Formats: sequence, C-alpha cells, structure tokens
Amino acid sequence: MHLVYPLVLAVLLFGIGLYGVLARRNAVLVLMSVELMLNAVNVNLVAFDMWLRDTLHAGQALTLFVITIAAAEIGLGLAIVLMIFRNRATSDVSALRDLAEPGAVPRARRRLRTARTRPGSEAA
Amino acid sequence: MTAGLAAATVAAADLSGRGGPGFLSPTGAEVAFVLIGLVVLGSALLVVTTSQIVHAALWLVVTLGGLAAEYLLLTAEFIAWVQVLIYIGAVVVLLLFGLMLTRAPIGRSTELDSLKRWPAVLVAVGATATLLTVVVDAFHSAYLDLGKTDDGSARVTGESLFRVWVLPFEVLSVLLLAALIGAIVLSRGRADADGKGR
Amino acid sequence: MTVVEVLVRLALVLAAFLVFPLVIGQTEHKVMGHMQARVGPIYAGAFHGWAQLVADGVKFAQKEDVVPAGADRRVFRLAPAIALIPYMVVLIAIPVGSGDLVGRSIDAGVFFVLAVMGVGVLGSLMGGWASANKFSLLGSLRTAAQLMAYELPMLLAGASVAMAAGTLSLTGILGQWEWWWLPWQAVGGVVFFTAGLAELQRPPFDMPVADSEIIFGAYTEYTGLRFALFLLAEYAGILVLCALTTVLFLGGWHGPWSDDLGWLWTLLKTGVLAFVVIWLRVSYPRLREDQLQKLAWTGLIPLALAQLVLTGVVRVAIA
Amino acid sequence: MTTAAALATGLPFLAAVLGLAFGRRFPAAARALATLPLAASVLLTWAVAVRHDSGGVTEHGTELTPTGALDITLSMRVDGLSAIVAALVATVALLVQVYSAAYMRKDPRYSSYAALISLFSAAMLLVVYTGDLIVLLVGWEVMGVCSYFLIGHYWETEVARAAAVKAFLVTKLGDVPFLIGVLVLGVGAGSFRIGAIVDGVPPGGAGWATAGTLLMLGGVAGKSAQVPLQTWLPDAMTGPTPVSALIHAATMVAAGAYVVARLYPVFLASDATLVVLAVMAALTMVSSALFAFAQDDLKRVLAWSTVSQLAYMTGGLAAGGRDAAVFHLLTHGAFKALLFLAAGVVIHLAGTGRISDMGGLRRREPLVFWTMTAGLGALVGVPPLSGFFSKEAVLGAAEHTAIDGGAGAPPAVTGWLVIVAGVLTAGLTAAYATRLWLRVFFGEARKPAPEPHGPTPVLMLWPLAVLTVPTVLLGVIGLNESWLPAWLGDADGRAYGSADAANGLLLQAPAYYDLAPRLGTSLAAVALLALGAGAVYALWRRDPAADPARVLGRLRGPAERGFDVDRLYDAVVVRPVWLAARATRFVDRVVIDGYVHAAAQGTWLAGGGVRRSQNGNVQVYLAGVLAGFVVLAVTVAVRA
Repeated sequence: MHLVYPLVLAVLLFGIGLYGVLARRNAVLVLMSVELMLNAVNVNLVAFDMWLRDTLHAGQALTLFVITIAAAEIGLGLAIVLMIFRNRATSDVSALRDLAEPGAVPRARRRLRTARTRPGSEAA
Repeated sequence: MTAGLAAATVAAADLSGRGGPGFLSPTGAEVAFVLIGLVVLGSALLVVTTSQIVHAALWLVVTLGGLAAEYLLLTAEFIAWVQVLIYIGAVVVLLLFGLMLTRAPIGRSTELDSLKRWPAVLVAVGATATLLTVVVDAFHSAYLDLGKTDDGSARVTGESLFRVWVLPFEVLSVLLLAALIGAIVLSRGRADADGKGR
Repeated sequence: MTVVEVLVRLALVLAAFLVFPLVIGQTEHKVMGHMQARVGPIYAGAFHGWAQLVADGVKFAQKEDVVPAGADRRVFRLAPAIALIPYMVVLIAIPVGSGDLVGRSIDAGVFFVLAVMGVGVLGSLMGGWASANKFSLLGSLRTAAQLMAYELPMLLAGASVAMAAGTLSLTGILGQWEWWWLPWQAVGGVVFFTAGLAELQRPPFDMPVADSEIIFGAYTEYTGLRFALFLLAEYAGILVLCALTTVLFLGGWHGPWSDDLGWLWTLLKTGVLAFVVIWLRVSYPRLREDQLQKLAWTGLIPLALAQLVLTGVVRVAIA
Repeated sequence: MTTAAALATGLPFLAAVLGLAFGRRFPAAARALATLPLAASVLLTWAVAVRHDSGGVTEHGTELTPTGALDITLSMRVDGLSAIVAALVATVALLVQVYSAAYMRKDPRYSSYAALISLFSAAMLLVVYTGDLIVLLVGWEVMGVCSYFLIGHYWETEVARAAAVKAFLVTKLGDVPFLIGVLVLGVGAGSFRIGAIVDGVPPGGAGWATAGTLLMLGGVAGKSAQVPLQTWLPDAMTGPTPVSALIHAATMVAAGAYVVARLYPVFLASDATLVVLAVMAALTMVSSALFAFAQDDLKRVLAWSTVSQLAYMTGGLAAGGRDAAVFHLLTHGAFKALLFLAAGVVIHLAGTGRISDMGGLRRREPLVFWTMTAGLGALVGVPPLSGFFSKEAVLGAAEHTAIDGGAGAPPAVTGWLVIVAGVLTAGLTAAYATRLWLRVFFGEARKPAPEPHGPTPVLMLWPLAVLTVPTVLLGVIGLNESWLPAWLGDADGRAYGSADAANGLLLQAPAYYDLAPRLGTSLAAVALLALGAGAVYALWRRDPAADPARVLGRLRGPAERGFDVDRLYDAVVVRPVWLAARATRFVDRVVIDGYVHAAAQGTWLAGGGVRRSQNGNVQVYLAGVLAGFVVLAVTVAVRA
C-alpha cells in the first residue's frame, strides 16, 4: 500500500476535526471533533510504524497511549461540561466568556449578569 | 474540494512514483482502504456539520468503526480491536451519556455552529492544504509493504508494550487514575456545595 | 481458505444465529411456565405448548409498526439492528469444536468478542433516545451507566483467562485448557457470567427495562417486529454470553470421550448455562439501581482483580 | 624583622576591627583598645628601626594566588626609609590616640573614631612597610576612606559633610592617574614589587618610568595637597583637631612625598617628572604660604602651612634631595603635630578657632605658649631648631642641583625653582608664623575669654611636652653623614657607607647625602626670615589690635579663599560637568525617553487593539493561533 493513502486520510480527517473544533459551539461536539483529530494522528502513527518496520513499535505503543489518554480526556471533559451545564444551563462554548477582557464584549457581560441572577449560582 | 486536491496531488505523485507499483494499478487492499476512507471522511464531515447533535455522535461511531477497519487493512489488528473496544464501547457511550444529560433535543438545533464558521473553514482548509502539500511532497514515493508480518498482532504489540514501553505504560496508568479521581471530584463537588444532593 | 469455505462457514454461523436464540426463547417460555406454574406458554399447540413460539412470531408480525410522532425516525428504526448485529458478529469467533470448528479464528479473539459485544449497547441507547420518551431516555441512561460499570469486571475476568493461556485467541485458549483451570478460574468465571448478565440487562440486573418503574425503558415505544428484534438480540446475547463463558471458563469442547464429540460438549455446557440464566430470571428479585452500581464497583471489580492476581501468581509459579 | 613589621601593622588593624565590632557595646574597653595595640606597634616599629640600623633591605613576602600576568606579593620591605617613617607614623598616631582619649572624652562616637584612627594607622603602616605597589595602593585607599570618615566625624554639620566629600573626591581625582601609574610601572618593570621596579629602571630612564611617575604625581598631589589639588586640606580642618594633627599634618599628607621617596630611583631617572614636580612644589610653596598669611582660622593657617611645608618636601625630592626631603618630613611631622595639638589646646582655652578673637593667651597656659613658640620657631626655621636644619638641607640639595649638578642629577632648572621659591617661602613663613604668634599669645584678648571649664587635661598637655623634644632637637640628626643618611640608606634601599660614597657607588652624587646647612642658602633664608618676621612685628607694633594681614591689601580676600581656586574649579570642572549633565538629562528625557514612551504608548495602543479581540471565545483564539501557524508554515515552505 502506498504510504500516502493513510497519510492523506489522516490529514483530511485532521482538517475536518480542526474545522469542528473551531466551528462547533456545543462543548460535547467540540470534544468529538478533538477525538477526530486524535484519530487522525493515530492513523499517522500506525502507518509510519508499519512503514518503518519499527522494531520497538513506538508508533503502535504511542497509539495505544493516545487512545487511553483520549478515554481519560473524554471522561474529564464530560465531567467539566456537565458541571458547566449544571451551573449555567448551557454547554455552548461561545457563551462561556469568562476569559474575556472585562468590558470588551457586552454579550459576555450580559451572560455573566444572567448567570449571577440565577438561583443556586449565588452559593458558588 | 480537498478530496479533489488530494486526488490531483496523488496523480501528480504517480508520475514520479518510485518504489512499489504505480498508483494506477491499485491492490485490493488499496481499493478497500480508499473506499472505507471515503466513508470515514464522509461520516466525519457529517459529525462536524450535522445539526442534530446525537446524530453527530452516531456518525462518529461510523467514523471510528471505519478507522478500525482501516487499521485492520494496515495489519494493525490489535489497535483495531482496541479502537472498537475503547472508542466505540466506551468513549462514544460516554459521549452519548453526556449528550443525554445535557438534554440533547431530538431534531435540528439551530445554534450548534458558531457565527465564525467561515473563518473556521478558511483556517481548516489552509491547515489541511499546507499539511497535504508537505505530506504528499515528502512521501509520494514511499511504499508500505504489507506482506506477511505479524507486526500488528497482540503478541508483538504486547511484547513491545511490556518490554520497551513499560515505564510510559505505568505512568499512563497513574494518569488514568488521576483522571478517574478528577472526574469523580468534578462531578461530586457541586453536590456537596449544594448540601443534600439535588 | 477458499471463498466457498468462507461462505459455508458464514452460512453455518448465520444458521446457528437464527436457530439457537429461538431455542433459548422457547426454552425460557417453557421453563418459566413450569417454574412459575404459568398456564399460558404451555397451552398453545397442545403438547407443552410447542407452538407458542410460532404464535409469538405471528403476533409480532401482525402488529402495526408504530413510530412515535416526536421520535427521530431513522435512529428509532436503526436501533434494533444495531442491538442485534454485534452478537451475530461475535458468534463468528466462537469455537464450537476442536480443530477448525470455528467461524473464523481471530488472533485477538477475547478482545474482539468483548469489543464487539460492547457495541450492542449502542442499540439500546439509540432506541431509548430516539423514542422521545422520558422513560425510554431514563432506561437508556441506566443502560449506559450499567455498561460502563460492568464492562470493566468482564474485561478483567477475560484478561485473567487470556493471561492463564498466554494468548488472546479463543481457539488458542481452548488449546491450552486443562481440567484444573476449572477451580483456578472459578471466581473469574462467576464474575464474567454475572457481569455478562448485567450487560445483557437480564434479571436480576434489568433495571434499564424495569417494567414496574420505567415501563420497559428503552423499548417502551417499540412494537411488532422491531420489538421482536430487540427480544431476539437479548436471546442472542444469552447465547453469546453462555458460549463465551463456556469457552473461557468451562473448557469449551473439552470433555470425556472423543474430541470429535467436542461440539456436543460445547452445546451442552452452553445449554446448561442458558438454563441457569433463565433460572436466575425466575428466582431472583431485581436489584435497585444503586445496589447494582455498588455490586459492580465494590464486589465484582475487586474479585476480578483478585482473580487476576491469583492467575498471575500461579502462572509465575508454574513457569 | 619583617614579622615585627607585619605585627606592627596588624595590631592596629585588629584593634580597629574589634573596635568597630564591639566598641559600641563596651565603651569602657574602647580607650584601651585604641591605645594599647598602638603602643605595642610603636615599640615594634622602634625595635624594627633600631634593629635595622643601617643594614640594606629586608624583604619577606608570600605570593598571593596567581592573578594573571603579574603576581601580587604580600610582602614587607623594611629598609632605612620605611623603618624610620614607620616609627614616626606609629609614634604620632599613639600620641594622637592618647591626646584624643582626653580631647574626645565626651564624644558619643568615640569608639568608632578611635577604631578609625587605628585603622588609619594600620593602613599607613602598610603603605610604609609594604614591598608591593598593589598592596601599597590598598593601604593608600584605606587611608583615603578613613580620612573621609574622620573629616566627616561631625557629620551633623553641613560643613563637615561637605569637607569630607570634597576631600574624598579631590583625592580620588588624583588617585585615578595614580592607579594607572602603578599599573604602568608594574607592567613596565614586569612586577609590582618595589624592589623589582627600583632595580628595573635602566640608567638613562625609560618611557614607562616617565609615564608611570608622571601619572603617579596625580596621586601624590592629591594626598599631599599640592597644586592643583590643594584645596581640600584647609577644608578638612573641620574634623576633630587630633585628626587634623595626625592625618593632615604628620602622616597621611606625607604619604605622597613618602611614595616618591620610596620609588626615588624611578623618579630620578625621569627628568620630565622631576621638572613637573618642581613646578608643582614651587607654586604650592609660595601660594599656600601666602594663603596661610591671610587666614583668620587658626587651624586653617596651620593647614595652609602644612601644604606649604609639604611642598618643601616635594621640592626637595624634585631637586634630588631625597634624604633632605625625608629629613624635613621627619622634623615637620614632629613640629606640625606639636603645633596642631597645641592649637587644639588653644582652641580649647579660647573657645574659638578664630585668631581675630584671641589674644593674650600667653599668660593663661604658659606651657602651651612655650611649646607652640618652639613649634613655630621650628616651622619658620629659626637656627638651632629642627626645622632650620631640614629646610636648609632641602635648599642645599637644590643649590647643588642648580649650580654643579652633573650627569645623573636632576635638571638644573628644578634646583633654581626650588631655591627661589624656598627662600621666598622662608620669608613668608616667618611672616605668617609671627602674625599667628603675636595675635594669639600677645596683646589683649579681643573677646572676653569664656569661663574656664576646668584645667586643661594632663593627657592633652604631655604629648605637647613630648613632641617639643624632637621639635627642638631633631635637627641634630642631619649634622653627621653617618647619622640620618646612613640610617636611611641609599635610595634603592641598599646600605649607605662612607666608602661607597667616596667610590661613587651610590646612586647620587655625595653632596646629596650631606644634610648640613650651607652658607649661601642659609644666609639668604635667614635674611628673608628676619625680613618677614621683622615686617610683621613692625606692623603689629603700630597697631596691636589690627591684623598684620591687612598689608596684603586687595589681595587679602582672594588669598584667604585660596585664590578662589575652588571657584576656578567650579568654572573649569564643575560647571561644564553640570552643563554636560543637564544636556545628558535633556537628551535622556526628551530623546531617549521619547523612544521609550513612544514604544510604551505604541504597545499600549496595540494592546488596546488586541484587547478588542479578547472576547472570551476560545475558538476565536484557537482559530487565530492556527491561522498564524498556517501563515508561518506557508512562509517557511515558500522561502525554503
């Protein structure tokens, strides 16, 4: 098999995942897009491992590690998303503007205000 | 569009193809790889474009399954089954779980894509084109000989994992434990703050 | 292996897939009927109600295929297939007799089997979500949580056997099997079987479909053939689980007398286990949701880990 | 012997360290700590001087860790010159410590003061004894620092602070060329050891020797307050009187002359240096004697007189009379210390330092009157007193240089300069000394004397008595060639013997080792002395209440202010520096800061622009980062 097939597949998959990370607003969808990117990387690793006939099988080992880390990441990521959803009743990343320069974005302020007036968030 | 670009560059690479058979006489594995690859890419595109959030997760299943098949074609059998076990069996289930807990609606959602979609397209296409150029330019003549090897078998992978990569493996287990504890702490912290649960 | 041979093997697997779950279903009817002294299942067709299964089939076929108005139609329709197909795929890898009496010997067999079985849960999840019904959604959530909880002890128990045999291949495991593995891997076997039951959502682990609480959970909105497919998936699941337990822990085709009779031993052991499954359904009350989670995390996982340690110690001692 | 010398140096140093560390906590011990180690030092230095007798050089040292091309040796070099000067230094320092124990009795900072005096003594002894120029430099600078602190002892007053800073800056100004000169000599001779340098000068002189000595003259002028760096010394009189006596009369200011004497063969080989030194000395001599005449403050008179007498020494050195200069150094050390200490008692009695407020003190403390009379007599050079002989020795050497100096002697012009200036100064000295004597001790008190606060402490009086002895008698040692010149040895440190002198084996012509007064110069000097003293006496007789300095007429004001040299400095140095500083400030504020501010403002504006993009949407950030990555990658790829 020509090496470019898996490589091109990986690149395209990576690009799609990249688009998803940048364009999606739902946090869970962003996580999914991240998974796509990770998988693209895995394809690359496996393809190169096979191509190089690596006696240490670094590519495959690393792929396994990446898969494991992806599992850990998705677990934590979802826990965070659920926390946010519980506190703010949204999983929209573009609504999470706590990183904004104060006063730079009026929308963020509005969002903060509504969050502050929500009962339950006062306890935090 | 990007697929067309890829085809063009692949065709161009064929002219100078050294090592291995030409691109115009593909093997069965290559044909299967390309076909499954198209499925994978298509479903991946649907993952990032569909307006129904649960469908995205289901398309993701197709993508990941397709990738497992691709791994099989690359003779990385063990990786393929791990992919199915962890990604489809655990990650996607978790994702669906998360989606359901965040009240994923049935039907189209209007606010899944941000307003900055076109810049995102631009950046993604730019990055893809750059990577594609580099990759094709560098590896258009590389040939992957998938003869009779057991490089991807559980035995070989296991041996390299537990002989060579034991230390990273152990570190990773610590990481997993940390993630486990972290997830528990994250999901419990709020309940404690609220007092008696919710 | 020629194309014809492959086709023959696939056909045989398909046949087994079509026949055995039905047999199990029939048996369940009969056994439950007798154990609980129910009249219904023993009535149809005179002798012990032999035609009950046929009647059921006709009934399911006759029923209208209703899809709720608010449902996600495509997913709703796809869900039973997703639930069913993985079990069929798993059957390919299960060896029935000694030698080559297997659909396809897969190198990482244990992994393959467990991985593919996990996919089946997606069907329940999809169905539960697509039904646009709160009870269904709750059932799905319970399914997901249950799967997450029980996948782990099941994998660990399977890993124990693989460790004992030094291979992941199912045929390879059977090739290594000795009679004294029975007591050696007994704990693992119990854990595996119990966790498998939970993954199949069979009683006493049937909270996801608890009809008295959430009205059959994910399957609430299903009628007719689609519901029948879910049922079939459940019986296929029993078949797969019992066959796997047989192969992994009970020695598969090993038994007295000739190895040629191995397939018979496999079927016998699987049948007995299937009977146990039915028996448990009849005799055990349903666990509560929190008890279920507690059992997995504080009972089965430590047991499975202990089994793993034991296996490792004995392996090293032998070596 | 070198051990004794090292011990003599180390003991005061130890005392200083202990005094600075614990003096404040144990004030009772401070007095003992100040005097006892120094007393031991005195004994040791005298022992060294006596043991040395007239033997050549004794040098011992340990080499410090190699520091590069030229090694530094921690060595003690005892020869006749250093042994005698060290004895003088230690003795005067001890007397001052004893005197201070009484004079500074009630001073709250006595302990640190005494420790600094000890430290100063140690540094001075190091300068005197050491055989290595770099170590000498260390002692030299420590002396400077001590001087700074001691002048500024009364730092509560503006005057003292200003004087201390002035003294420090002016002497440092001279020390910079001095340091460079030391380095030049070291590099030129290939060693920093004095012995090596002295032996390393080729007979006809060398470029490096001339350059090094010329540069060193800066330091000499600074320390010894010679023109053009003379102005700090009179101001330094704001320090405690014992300090003035010690540092600014007998020892530190003599260090300049001492260094020249120490490296005399090198200087002797450099005609240009000697001419410059002679011009310097002549100018200093005359002008500062004139300034002394115009002063109204007792200590300032003595200070200017010190400057003038130091010029005698440097002049002697310039004219080839090394032994004569050292002779004058010794006698001057004795009589000027006496004069300062006596002045301290006078000020103590009169309650003021202003001469115009004094008068008639003769009757209040006869001992002071008589000792001071002796001191002034020696200063003026009244025949049998010590000053007469040493001054005549200097003039005699100059005469020899001027008239019959031959090969190897300094240029004749130096001799003429020194003779003319020296004789003139003798008259002026007589004039200001007479004025001082008459105005302080005779006539009526021009101001009612303050209530006598008890008798003058004995501790303050007996140093006067002790010092009177050498003041009167020290001149004798120059009369015989086998006395002082033999003790001093030759300029390169070798032993001196009459036989050597006869055979011409010495460095200089035999006449330079003959310190006895000569007829011509003696007559001229004594004549002018009588003229000056007589004129002042006549003026005083005409009007005892009026200041004889009035004869200077319009010159008096400028002379009192040292010819406004400070103002000259101000115009030549300070103002240009100020202007340059102001220009620099302008450039810094407007031009350089302009860039900085513009950069800051630009960053601020750019930041404000970027701030708008910080809307909290992580995806936008990420898109920006990736877009940047793509641009970079493409750029790199295209350029590659």
